[in-house]
Amino acid sequence: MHVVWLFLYPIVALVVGVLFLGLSRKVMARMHWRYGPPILQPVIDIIRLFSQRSASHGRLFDLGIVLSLAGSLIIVLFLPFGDVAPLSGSGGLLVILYMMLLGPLGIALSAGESANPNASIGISRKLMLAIGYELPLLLVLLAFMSRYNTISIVEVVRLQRATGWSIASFPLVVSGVAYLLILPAILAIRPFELVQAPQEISSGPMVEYGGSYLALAKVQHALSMFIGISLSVNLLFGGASHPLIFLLKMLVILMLGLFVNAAFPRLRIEQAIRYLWRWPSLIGLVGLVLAVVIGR
Amino acid sequence: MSFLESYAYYVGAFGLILIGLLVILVKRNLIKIIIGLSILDTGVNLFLISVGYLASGTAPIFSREGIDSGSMVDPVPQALVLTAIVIGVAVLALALGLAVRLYQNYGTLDMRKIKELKW
Amino acid sequence: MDRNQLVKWLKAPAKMGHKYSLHAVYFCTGCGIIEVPPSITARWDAERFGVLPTATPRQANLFLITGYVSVKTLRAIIRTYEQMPEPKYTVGFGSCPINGGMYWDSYNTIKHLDRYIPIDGWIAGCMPRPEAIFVAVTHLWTLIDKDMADGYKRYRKHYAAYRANQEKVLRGLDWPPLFPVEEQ
Amino acid sequence: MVSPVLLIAVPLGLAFLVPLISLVSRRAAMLVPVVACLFNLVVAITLMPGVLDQPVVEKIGGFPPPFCINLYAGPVGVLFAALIALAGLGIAVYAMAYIRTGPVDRYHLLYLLLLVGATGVVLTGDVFNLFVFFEILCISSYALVAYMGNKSGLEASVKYLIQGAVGSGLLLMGIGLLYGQFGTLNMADIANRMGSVNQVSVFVPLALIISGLGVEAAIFPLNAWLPDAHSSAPSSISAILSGIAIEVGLYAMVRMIFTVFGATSILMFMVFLGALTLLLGELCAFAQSNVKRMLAYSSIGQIGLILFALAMATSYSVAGGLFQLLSHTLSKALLFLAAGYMIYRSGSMEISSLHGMGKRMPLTSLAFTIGAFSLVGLPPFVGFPSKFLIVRAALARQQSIFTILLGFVLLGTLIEGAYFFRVVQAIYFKKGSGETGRSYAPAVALVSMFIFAALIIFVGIYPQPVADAVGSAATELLDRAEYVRSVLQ
Amino acid sequence: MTVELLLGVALGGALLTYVLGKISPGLRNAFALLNALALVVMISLLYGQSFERALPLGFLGLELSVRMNMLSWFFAVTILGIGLLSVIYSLVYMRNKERLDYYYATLLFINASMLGTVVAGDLLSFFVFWEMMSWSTYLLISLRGGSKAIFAGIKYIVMSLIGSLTMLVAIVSLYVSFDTLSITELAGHVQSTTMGQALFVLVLFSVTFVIINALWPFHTWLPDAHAEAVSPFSAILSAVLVRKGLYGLYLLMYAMLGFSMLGKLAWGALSYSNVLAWIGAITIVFAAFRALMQNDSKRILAWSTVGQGGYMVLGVSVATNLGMAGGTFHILNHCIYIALLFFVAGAIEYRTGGIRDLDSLGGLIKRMPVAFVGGLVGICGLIGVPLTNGFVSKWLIYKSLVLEGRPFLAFAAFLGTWGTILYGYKFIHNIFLGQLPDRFRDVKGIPFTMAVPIVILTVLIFLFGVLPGIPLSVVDQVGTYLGFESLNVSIWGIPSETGTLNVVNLLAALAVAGFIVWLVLRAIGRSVSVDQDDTYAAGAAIPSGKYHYTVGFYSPLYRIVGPYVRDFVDAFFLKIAGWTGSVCGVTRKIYTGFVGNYVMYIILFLAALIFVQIAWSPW
Repeated sequence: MHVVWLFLYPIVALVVGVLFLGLSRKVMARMHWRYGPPILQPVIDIIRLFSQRSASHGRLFDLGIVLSLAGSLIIVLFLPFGDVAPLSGSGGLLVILYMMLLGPLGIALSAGESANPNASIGISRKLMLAIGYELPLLLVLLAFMSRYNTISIVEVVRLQRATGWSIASFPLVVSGVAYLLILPAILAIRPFELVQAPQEISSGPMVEYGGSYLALAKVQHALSMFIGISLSVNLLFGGASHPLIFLLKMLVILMLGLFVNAAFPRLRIEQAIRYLWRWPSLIGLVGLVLAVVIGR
Repeated sequence: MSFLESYAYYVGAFGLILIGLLVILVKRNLIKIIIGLSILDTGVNLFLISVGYLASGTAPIFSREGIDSGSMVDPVPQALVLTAIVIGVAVLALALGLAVRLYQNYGTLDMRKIKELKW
Repeated sequence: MDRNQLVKWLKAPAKMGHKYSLHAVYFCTGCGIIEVPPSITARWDAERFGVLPTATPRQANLFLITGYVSVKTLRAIIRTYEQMPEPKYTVGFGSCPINGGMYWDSYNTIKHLDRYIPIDGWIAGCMPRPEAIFVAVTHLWTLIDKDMADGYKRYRKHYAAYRANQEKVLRGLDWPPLFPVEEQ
Repeated sequence: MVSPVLLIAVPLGLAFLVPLISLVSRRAAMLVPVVACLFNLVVAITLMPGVLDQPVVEKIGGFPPPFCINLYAGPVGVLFAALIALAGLGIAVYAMAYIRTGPVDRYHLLYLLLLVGATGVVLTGDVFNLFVFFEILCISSYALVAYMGNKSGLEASVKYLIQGAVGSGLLLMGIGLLYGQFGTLNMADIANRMGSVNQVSVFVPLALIISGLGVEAAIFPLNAWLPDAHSSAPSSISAILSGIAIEVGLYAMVRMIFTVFGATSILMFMVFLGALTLLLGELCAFAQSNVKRMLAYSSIGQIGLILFALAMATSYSVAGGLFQLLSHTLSKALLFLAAGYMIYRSGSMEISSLHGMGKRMPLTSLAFTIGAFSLVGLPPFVGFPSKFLIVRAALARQQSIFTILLGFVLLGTLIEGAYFFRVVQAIYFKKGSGETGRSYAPAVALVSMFIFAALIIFVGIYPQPVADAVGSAATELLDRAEYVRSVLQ
Repeated sequence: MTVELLLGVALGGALLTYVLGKISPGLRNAFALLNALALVVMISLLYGQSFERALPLGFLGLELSVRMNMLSWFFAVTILGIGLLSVIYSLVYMRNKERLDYYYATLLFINASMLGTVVAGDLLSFFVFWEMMSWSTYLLISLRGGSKAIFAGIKYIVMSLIGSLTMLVAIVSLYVSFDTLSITELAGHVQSTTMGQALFVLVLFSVTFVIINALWPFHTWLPDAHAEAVSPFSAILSAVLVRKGLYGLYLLMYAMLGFSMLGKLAWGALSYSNVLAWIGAITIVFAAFRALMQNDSKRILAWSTVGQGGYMVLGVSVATNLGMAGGTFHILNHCIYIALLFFVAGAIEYRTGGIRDLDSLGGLIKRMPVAFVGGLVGICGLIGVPLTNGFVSKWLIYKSLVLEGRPFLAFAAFLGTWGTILYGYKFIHNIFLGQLPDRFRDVKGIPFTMAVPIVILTVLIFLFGVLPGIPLSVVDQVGTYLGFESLNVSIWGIPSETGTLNVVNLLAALAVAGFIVWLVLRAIGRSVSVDQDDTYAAGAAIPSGKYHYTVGFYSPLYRIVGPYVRDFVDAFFLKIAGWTGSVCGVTRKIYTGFVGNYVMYIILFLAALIFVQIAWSPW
């Protein structure tokens, strides 16, 4: 069973991620008072993209996107999905935190080789945004790690079963709020959709991706969405004992994110960093202090 | 014995020394400064002599019976002074020689103007 | 709307993809572009046809030239067209790209766009309404089904002639030929 | 058994032979100082093992000590005599090539007289005799400073002379007062009777003598002549003045304080004075752009360091001070000699004119670097063991005031490091303007620099013999009773 | 095989290299290479040995000794290994430069003296070698010439001199108290000392080690020195010389004072190791942001050296076996990747004619693929991307910090890593990616002897990242030597209940996933290769090589953090230096040049002497 999940789980994540993409397009369209595309539209897009004849800028252009997608695929293995967590014995939260690097890094390297100015701008924004939300995120994660005194995410989930959801327990609720405040930035949706920003910098790092490259990038995007949501479910909402319940929880969070996405305009990068370093960080800091003080 | 009598030489000696120092301090002309040095030297020499001088003392030679060594003038300071005078003269000569060369080079003997070496 | 024809899909998934996922580059040269925003927003919602505006030709397979084409913009149009991955489809919007329209005697406007890049379909009118875009899209589906939307193949086949036309009007291009140009 | 008298008599005799020899051959006259120094060095080294056990007291004229002028060849005296001979030898070799213009024979005559004066000061056991030798030293150095006969040399010489003459006047007055109180001029005898008189009345001669000797020893406010004289003199003379003359002055002062007066109450003042001299010297040196003037100010700083160590008056500290004195002699002599030829080649004393010297004069630059590193106290050069000893002595006092003073002393070292390293960089890494051709100093000059450099490294790596010697010298300086006993026995 | 022989070969080799250089440059190069190689072979033969032996030569009545143990061996092997690679690298890099005899001799001499510091068995010889290391380093930093290099040299030597003076005081005070300087003997005596003295010594020593390790308030020499030195030497500086400070801390904190003493040195939260840890944390964050602001390839690396030192100190000051292993392992890792990065930066400099400004480089990936791979892997190691060596050591440090309940320190460490990601990517992007300027069209790849060290180090980064058990077993022995309990190490990582690390699994997963994705890309996608410059910019053809758009890569971030991350410590030190200069200028005015004043000084002194004597202690 373990081995089966090892191969099945990434595929599930992939399918779920792509479906989430489709769902989000549909939901957004309904919110815009439009009819919207079919839910399977991303699948059609991906099929179309794979069948196109794409332009490659060099070997790193290929390798980068492979690295990015592969990295995202294996992070999934470290995240508990209900009771399923095939590789969680090989590394905990710290590994996940670092592996989340591979996705953006791969894209950045790949896009960097294309020598497109918009790609450079997009990458620089991506990295700056990352340091923007990492600061509160780290505070939040550290609050969790010191509260539960472990760096294993499976442990965190297990302990929540005993003590209730983190978001409902006292010192961690503060950190939970901070986490929810930065979740749009982690998922790169509006108001933090400034990395791609198609209207402004021609979709940033993606500007030179066409055909199969874009298809893989889209899949990677779907996966990173899955990872971000799954991480929050595991940390804040107690994970789940069954994958289906887990999916349900993820759906709820996705919907929350989509409401924000639909309602807000995009921020400039400076505004985004200032926001992230101000309120979420402050709350995160308070949460960490509380976790340390009360946890003792 | 009055104060003046027993300390006259010392007063004179220190007077000369102070005059010498004053001259060195306030005069700008090199020749005058050298004169000041000379006065200082003289004062010191006078001081040395007066250390060993005994009023109405005899020469430090047992030339006849009954001369008490306590009434002799101490000969050592005199020897010292002789040496010191010689040294003083040497310094004086060197100083004057240098003064001549200095005048040739700078065209002045005013020490306030001879200040190339400073700081 | 023959979306549910599963059998057809399974036979030729790629063709299905090309039909129902038309990501478009709008080339906003003239007044025609004023009709595009209504078509992609809530009033007409092009996304339900799978038509989505994209920001870069690399991601697109539909090229919509909306309005007159001056000599200067022609350069950008050719460049953009060549950067689109194949298969790719071009649609001229309004009468200006077809025959110069009201700029028929302008010294600085391209009269016949299809002399410089291949055009798969035209939307006539000055100016056409947004619905016309959807008519064009459905027509394009038919053409794709019948393999008649073959502009990119023609471009490849007659590249030397196209390139010669382009160079003639633009007095030299500052990028190398897309396909090898053999001496004719 | 060789007699310490030879150390004074032979060079003195040879000194007056120089004009005669130069009538015959100018080259032979050049060799006279070398021969004299070599002789002195040999004599001092043969004396050394003996005096470490038992000091030699040479009674002139056969009278018993209080009545005669005696020479006292203890470890300190012989150590200094050897050091003077050694430095004198190296510098004399250098001067054979360096001194080419002017009245060469008189240069060598005066040079020998200077050495004689210095040797006399360190060996004599008589206060007035000390004064006389001191004057020989001073007068010959006044003349040597003005040797080049240029403007700055004359000016420096005159200023030096005026201050020196005032200083020797004060010294002579102090000696007169001492004689007036004790009726004797023998150091041991004075020391012996020191306890029998009122201490306040002894203090005035002490103050006069310290001020008088302090001028030559260049302690803080009395050292205004030093930067002028050292920077204006020919480099070989700067080397001997910096390496020998001021050290001898310092020796005389310390001998007076320790042995003759046994004045322990003033030591704390001298410690402060030493630290102050060090700091001021280094601060002034830091701001210099003239390399010889910088070296001169650095000498002031080093004197301060030595005084600091000596005035702490423990056996460690005095040993450290004497060791530092030795290392300063070697290093500073080397620095002046190296700087001398660099200045000769570049024609200017500005540090900026030394740029690129590392390529133009590699060996001389190397010598300069070794000297600078040693002076800063970096291992494996000779400056390190001496600094180690001084730091150890200061910490061994276990009083916070000494630790704080040590902090200031080390601050001085830091500043010294900063300016020396700046010059070393200028020599090696700055691009020089003008000629870039490679040239070497004359062979004899290089030989002399090599001697110093080799000594610096050798003693730096293997300091044990020197440490033993300075250790027993320190014992001698601190042990008054033993001094009195061995002279008056 | 003895340590004395090792030292002799090292020192003698340095001198002989100079002499041989006067005969023939080829002979010199061959000999330098051979010497470095011989040293590496000799040190590897010494693995696992442990002894202490007195040298025949004493110093001022003190016995000098050398010793060898796991700690020494660990540091010695990094020194000699990087030394060898650096010599290999120099062969071509330094060709056609001036003063090569001097360069090679000094380089080897620095290595020898560094070796001396780690094998010294007593504090005196430690100090002697330390000083030799300091001044010889100073002699090499300014080799390039030019005002910047000279300023860097003087800055370095002054700070290093401050350090060695404080260390001298500390050593001598130990000597005065215990009458011995042998490290093992002192370790026994120190336990009986008072807390005040222990703290005095500790603080004085720490100043030295913090300066040379370039931790926060005393980091200011490093960026200048590392950026201005020639690249092979920068590698040595950054990889091993700086870490002598850590060796000193190990020696002091664990080998000499020991845990019991360290534990006593605390007033509430203000304990010695806490202060040290916070210094490390500040260093990490500050250096990361400073590096972010830099635009010079070597200066970025220099600042990263500062920051990485903070990680090691964090690990060391936590003082658990996990943190210790992390800190020690990080020393090794840092030495590998920073040397690699300096070699890469040097190669770029070599081929582009001395260009280090990131704003004018770009697009070199096609021209210098080896350098690119080296640089990428090095940066990944620096960031700590999983499957590179830096990841494992950073993981250990983070884990120990989190589990020891130091979340704020851990936060600083994490934040520093994110800063590292930003500047690391900038380094890669601005040099290798993006547009290739016209003048670099004809740049050639790196020469063979320069590629060799780069390839070796690249392989090592991967090897240690995938099989961390190999180096960790050595690191563990170092920890055991220092008195920590042994770590449960397996070849693939660290098993434990509070979070396991298994790097091989990670590698396998990534490899399988990567292979599948690659297959998909190859099998389904059809692609044509286009020129790098064939990019979309609103339909315009970007004139190739005419302009560069990596300038101000992070300018929005600069606008936010710029005002706060100025190096005010450096400014403060420079101000002090300037102030000292003006004090000097004022002080020397007392020598007015008028002889009357001078005579007055004499008389005033006499008066003061009499006055002081009467006021001081009246008889």
